[in-house]
Amino acid sequence: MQTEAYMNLFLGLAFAPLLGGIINRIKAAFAGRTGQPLLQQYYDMYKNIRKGAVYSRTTSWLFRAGPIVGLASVLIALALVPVNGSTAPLAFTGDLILFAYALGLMRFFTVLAALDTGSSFEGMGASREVFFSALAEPALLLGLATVARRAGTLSLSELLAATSVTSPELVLVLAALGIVFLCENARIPFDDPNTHLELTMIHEVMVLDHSGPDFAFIQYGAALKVWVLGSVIVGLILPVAGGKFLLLNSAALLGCMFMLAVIVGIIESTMARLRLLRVPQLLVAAGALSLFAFILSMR
Amino acid sequence: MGSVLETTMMLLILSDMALLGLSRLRTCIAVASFQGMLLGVFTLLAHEQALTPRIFLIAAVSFILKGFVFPQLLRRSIREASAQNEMDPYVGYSMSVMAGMAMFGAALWLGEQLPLTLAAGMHLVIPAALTTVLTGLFLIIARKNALSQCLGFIILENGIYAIGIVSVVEISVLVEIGILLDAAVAVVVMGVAIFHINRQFDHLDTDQLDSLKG
Amino acid sequence: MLLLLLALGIIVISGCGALTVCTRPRLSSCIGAGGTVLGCAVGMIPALEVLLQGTIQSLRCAWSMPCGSFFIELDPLSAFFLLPVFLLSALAAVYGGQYLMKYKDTKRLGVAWFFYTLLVASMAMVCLARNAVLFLIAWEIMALASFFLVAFENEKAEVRRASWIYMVATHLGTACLLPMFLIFGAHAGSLDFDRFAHSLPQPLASICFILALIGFGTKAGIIPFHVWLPEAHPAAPSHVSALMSGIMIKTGIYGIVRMLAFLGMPALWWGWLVLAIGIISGVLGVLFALAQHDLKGLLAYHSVENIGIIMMGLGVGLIGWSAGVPSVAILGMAGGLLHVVNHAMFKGLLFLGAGSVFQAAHTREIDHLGGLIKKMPYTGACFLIGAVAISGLPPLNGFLSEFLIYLGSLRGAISMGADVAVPLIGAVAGLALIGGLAAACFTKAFGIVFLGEPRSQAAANAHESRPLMVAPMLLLAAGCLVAGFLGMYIVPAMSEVVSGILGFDAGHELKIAGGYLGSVTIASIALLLVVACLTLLRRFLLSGKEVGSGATWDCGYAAPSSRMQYSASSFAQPITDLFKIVLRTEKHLQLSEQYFPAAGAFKTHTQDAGFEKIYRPLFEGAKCLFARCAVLQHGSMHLYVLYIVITLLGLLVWLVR
Amino acid sequence: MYYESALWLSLLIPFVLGFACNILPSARTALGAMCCCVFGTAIAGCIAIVAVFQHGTIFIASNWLFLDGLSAYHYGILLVVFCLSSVYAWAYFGEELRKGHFTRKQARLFAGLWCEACAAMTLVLFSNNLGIMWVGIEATTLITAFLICIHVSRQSMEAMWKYIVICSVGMAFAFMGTLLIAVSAKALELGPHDSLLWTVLYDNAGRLDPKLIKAAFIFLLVGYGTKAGLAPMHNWLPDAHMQAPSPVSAIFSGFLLSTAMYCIMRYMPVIEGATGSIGWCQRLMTGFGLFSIAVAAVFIVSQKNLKRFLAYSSIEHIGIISLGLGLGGLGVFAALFHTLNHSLCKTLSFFAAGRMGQILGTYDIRDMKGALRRSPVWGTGLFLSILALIGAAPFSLFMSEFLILKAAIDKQAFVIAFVFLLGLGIVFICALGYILPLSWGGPPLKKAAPAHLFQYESFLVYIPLTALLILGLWMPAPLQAVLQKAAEIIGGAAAYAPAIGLMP
Repeated sequence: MQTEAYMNLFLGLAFAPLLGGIINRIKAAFAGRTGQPLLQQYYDMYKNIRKGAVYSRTTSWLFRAGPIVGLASVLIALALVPVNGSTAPLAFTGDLILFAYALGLMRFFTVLAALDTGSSFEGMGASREVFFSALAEPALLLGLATVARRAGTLSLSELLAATSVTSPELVLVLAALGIVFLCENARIPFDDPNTHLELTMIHEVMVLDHSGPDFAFIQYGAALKVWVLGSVIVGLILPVAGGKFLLLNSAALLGCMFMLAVIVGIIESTMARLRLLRVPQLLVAAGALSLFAFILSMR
Repeated sequence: MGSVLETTMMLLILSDMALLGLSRLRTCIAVASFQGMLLGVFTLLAHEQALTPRIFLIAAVSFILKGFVFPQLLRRSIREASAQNEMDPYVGYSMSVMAGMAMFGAALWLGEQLPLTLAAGMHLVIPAALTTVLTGLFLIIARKNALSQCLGFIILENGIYAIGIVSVVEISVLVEIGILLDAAVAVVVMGVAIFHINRQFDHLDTDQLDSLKG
Repeated sequence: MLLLLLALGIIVISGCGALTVCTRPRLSSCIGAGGTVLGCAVGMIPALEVLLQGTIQSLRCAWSMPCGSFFIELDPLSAFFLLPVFLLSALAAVYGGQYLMKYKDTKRLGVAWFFYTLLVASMAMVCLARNAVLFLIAWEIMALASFFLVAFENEKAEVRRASWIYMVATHLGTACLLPMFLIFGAHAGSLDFDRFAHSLPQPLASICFILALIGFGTKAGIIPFHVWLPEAHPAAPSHVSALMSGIMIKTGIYGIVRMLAFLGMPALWWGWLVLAIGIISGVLGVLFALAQHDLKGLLAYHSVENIGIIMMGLGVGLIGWSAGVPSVAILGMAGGLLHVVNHAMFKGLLFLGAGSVFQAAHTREIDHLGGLIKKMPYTGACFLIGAVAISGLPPLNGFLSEFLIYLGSLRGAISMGADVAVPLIGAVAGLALIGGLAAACFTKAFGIVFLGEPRSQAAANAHESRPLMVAPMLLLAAGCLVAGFLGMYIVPAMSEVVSGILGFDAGHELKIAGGYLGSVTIASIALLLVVACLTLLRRFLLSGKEVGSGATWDCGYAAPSSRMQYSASSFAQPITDLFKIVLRTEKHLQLSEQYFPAAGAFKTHTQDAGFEKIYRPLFEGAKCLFARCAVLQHGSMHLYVLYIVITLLGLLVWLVR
Repeated sequence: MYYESALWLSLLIPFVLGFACNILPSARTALGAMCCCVFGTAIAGCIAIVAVFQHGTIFIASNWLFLDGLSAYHYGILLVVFCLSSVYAWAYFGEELRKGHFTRKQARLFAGLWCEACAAMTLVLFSNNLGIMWVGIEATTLITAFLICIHVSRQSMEAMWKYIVICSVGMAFAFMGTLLIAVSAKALELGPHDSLLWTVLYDNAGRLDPKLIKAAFIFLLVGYGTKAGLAPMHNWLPDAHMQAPSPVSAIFSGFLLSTAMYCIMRYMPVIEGATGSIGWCQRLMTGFGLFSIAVAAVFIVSQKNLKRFLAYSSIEHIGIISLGLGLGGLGVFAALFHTLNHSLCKTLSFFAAGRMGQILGTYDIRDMKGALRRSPVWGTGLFLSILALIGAAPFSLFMSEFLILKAAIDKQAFVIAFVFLLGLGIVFICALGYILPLSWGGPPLKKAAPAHLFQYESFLVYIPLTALLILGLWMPAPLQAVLQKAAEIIGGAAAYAPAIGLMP
């Protein structure tokens, strides 16, 4: 039972950085390049861990606290999401609220750490980050609520176990959550992770001044965030194979996560980054989608 | 006997019309004093069946006050103020007489409405008295000269007095005298006020007394 | 009960004492603050006792006043509101004792303390009174005392304006309460509350509900009756703003809840209405807060937002109640009420922090501050805790109440029919939006004020405030932190309170909710553990490596200056632009016309839409209209006499017609 | 009996000493004599009042004069107002004497008229004979007319002229009404002596001719209403209050208006009795009350002169009293209570307004700034008294207005309650807008010489304030009994039976 509960935790901790590698490979393939090795993110983090750190004279202890709190809260969020069909270690009724707010805590401290540097670029990034996430949050919660209405439960674990793609509103919810997923993880079309113009970046620009282990934590946290939100979406799609086929479920989850990464990669390589003015519209649209889904679910 | 009363009432109404129609203050005052004397006589006529010393007293007092004292006071004020004529009133003199007619009609109607039980032959009294009341009010409202307003007040008192005389017998003499004296004092006070106003403003045009507003 | 009266006595007497020695600032401060603290400590005892045991103490004695009787009662609901009253009053008094010292040469502090104690006592009395006359008198004294406190710096024109707006608003609110109580009284046959319960037939009940909503809502600061908050809170001394925003506006919530208990079974549309008001107040409140440049103004608008959240809780509760879903009703009510206490704690904390900042840097302009956390570390840390708490983030207490409201509305939303589920899902969406925006607003407030580089000389010369001002903040911060971990004990303890309102037992439901909060606590503890581990890990990783320090990465720009930092207004600009339809922010841009760049200026300014769009036109219009009527009294005496005659004749005609 | 002589004394002392004041050598002595006279009257009066509430109604002058619960209550208010105002007049004119704005002649005139006014109002309160009552009111008009223009100026003359003419017209109507009452009393076959005795009419109200009595009441209401300042007959009031010296304005608002209201109160039970108590005249009173409140609210918005503003507030409060009388039952009780509160409070506000005017050298609200700084004592008085006037708890006006509202709500008269609250709200908003800068505002524009305050002046401020505060928080049982008694005379024994008193 224990292993089952902690399975997703293990998978996430182990494979989260891999997703980034996969995405980059896909993009490279589309661009006709070889691309960086799949394990590139692991290498980067390892390198950063071994390095020392440089802190700006402007910063205070919050700058140091930012990455740690961020990583910790995304871990908590991860501990709320089970492998499909099992129960997460911290699962309880209403944990989807905690799930959303744990991500909120992560954001809060990342933003504060960015503001702590006093750099106008990082302030800009922080401003956009809070703006977009404020719009993304209702979409996320409404979507989860819709699913919850289908499943008749408020616990993520039971909720993921109970659902699979069976009804149109669930498709709408998936679309909405997909948008939220891209936005929260600062992917195209919301943000271009490997642009090199500070003015246009959102997430990357907030962490410009972090270095060494702090930066490693941030990278790891970002990768885990992808995994967490991803595994929720995947959990909604995946049919349940009952508690005892744990390995099967896990394998399925893993596979789907990789598929998700591939899809993200395809999106990133085929779409352009949206103008900042357009972003709110897309997010509001996501919210509208999930609200529509909820109304459908009241039939 | 009723015919005599009728004539007095006629005279009363006519004097009202005169007050409305005339422009020279002295003439108006003369008319007012005539009206006062008329009321004095009327007091006796109204109670000719039961002439008590009380009636005589009241009649005498009103005769003297209304007939001589008030007019005299007004004349003095005129002398001090050297204000002979009413300056152009809000309502022209001919129009005023028309209004007087209208007021008489209203008085007739109102007299019908008020259930005042009167002796025979007095049915004209109440309308006449009410006409006088309304005339007084009209003078106060429509004339600009402070003196004519004072005059209006006297006429008003006259009218009410007439009503009182015919309708109420049972008021004790003290009260009546007190009331008459009060009226007298009122006129005196107005006279003094007029004197002061004249000294302050060098005119008696109450139309220009409008600095206090809002 | 006698203990409670003793406490009030101590408080008031100390106030009078402070008044008598008002020529000696230090002494009067000591008397006033000391007396308040002592009285609050004494008063805390019976309140806790009642809250824990669920008993009801009441006292009814003769009071020679028409329709009045001195009837006070301490039931769990009252105790639940008394607790924060005494707690925050005491702490704010300690803080104020130090804070007011700045004015000791210019002001009569004794007077301020007199009104302060009066305010505290009257707030307690409002929670205790069980007779309409007593309640109203206490209510009015509360308004008057707070009015004088708001007008503390009355030589400033804007302060006078603020106090005027405040007094007018609260008085008009009272004007709605009078008929409400009297309608109750007319039907109950007495103005004692114990006769009120369920005494009204339906149409009247709805009328009374609306009247109560307006009357108490004005004090609570729900939109559109909120206009006085953003004026009064910045004007008042900080400890007073803390008290007013933390507790006094909650007396409005208390009134509404009390009336709901009397009105009994609500109609469904009541819940819709309250919920709608809550959502609107919450969203608009936080939006206007985002647009503020004045730190205390920002906090004031956040009071509107939090009142909105509380109202949402009550609305969810009402909907559940009228729809016959006990769990929703209980969770909603409990969440709303719990948020009352939580808000009292972190909003008090934040206002005290703002006060310290103001005294340290002599400005409340957010854009002139910065980098204060290095100058005033304790204040900064406390403010941060307050900021996290007010954003409703775990593991602090703000999350508990929002969690309950979420849980209640989700419960209803996933199980009930459309007429119930639609408003509830609206509540979920609203809470989510509010949460995100609040986080944005407080990252702005804290980040710009305390982080980065000082943006002005005053901010650069700031220094940590005196211990007596820091200590209350530390206590409140600790309170926010600890309460966040004790959800599973706090929530079940509220069962008596909630049952008292709803009339059916809430203990079981709340125990279950407490269980959920228990797992939240576990998660929070886990979070802290992980944080600790990671900190240790980083220390281990960094050990033996060189840890350098340099300038912030500025993209190679040669001469960075602190003025180049992102400012509060620029931080909030994307959001304020998105919602400009409601905010109507005015922008003033001055650019030099020459070819070569010269000094330019850009200013943004956000008026309160409610005030500008509703009340100002209303008042101006009435003024013009009435001014026209002055023509009726134009000084011409003839006209006046004419009026009299017309009146007379008119009446006569009316008589004989 | 000793208290009959007390009654005579309290009537004769001011009457006689009034003339005496005119022959005194100096201004100070005249004012001093005036004060002594008033206080002497007060002593005699208090004896009489106490006697009334111990032994019941007192009759003198073969029943033409009497003192019952209602008149005793009003007489008590009159004494309070006059005592306070006399002391204040001493201070006020003392200041003017110092500045040399006040001659001996004026002082004599003032003192004399002051005492006579007191005597006249006393006569009104004492008179059982309605004719005498009318005479008394007319006398007050004529006497106070000259008090308005103690300082002769164009404005004061104008105000006085308007006052005389308008009030005289009103009085004429009142006289007409009295006559009609007498006419309708014919049915009782009374002798000349007691034809107009209130007690007689009160006892035989049922046998009076209803139609006639209605007409009579209309005349009386318009007539005495003119004197009381009920809209739309109020127009003389702002001018007179604005131009009169503050002590005079104080007694005008403090009691003259209430005297006229008292006369109307006297007539109400008779009318009700004659018309079969269908609340006919109560409807009239309600209408006039509401209209007065509305008019006051409308005009108060655009006031520039402090005393004028106070005058309009007087109109408003007279309207409130009339409204209370119109509502009947509890309303009558509340109206009587409100009479006391208003007299105390308005007297104080006029005191403070006058002294602040002397100190700041202007009555223009826009120029009066920083009252609290220029004179803490009077500033406090002005600020708090106006707060009380506009109905801020815990002052007693809040309580009486609350009771009137209760009377309205208990009668299901929601519209009336709404208009009432609306008017009060408007007045509150404007008044608060006026007094905040007035009390706290910046440095005054016109520098007036700092007035030297006498020690006792602070008592003039704090005694009424304390009284208002105490009455707002606690109504002594004796006062309650007195009010009850007086209310029963007006509203019949049914006055406010329920819901009042110590404890159920």
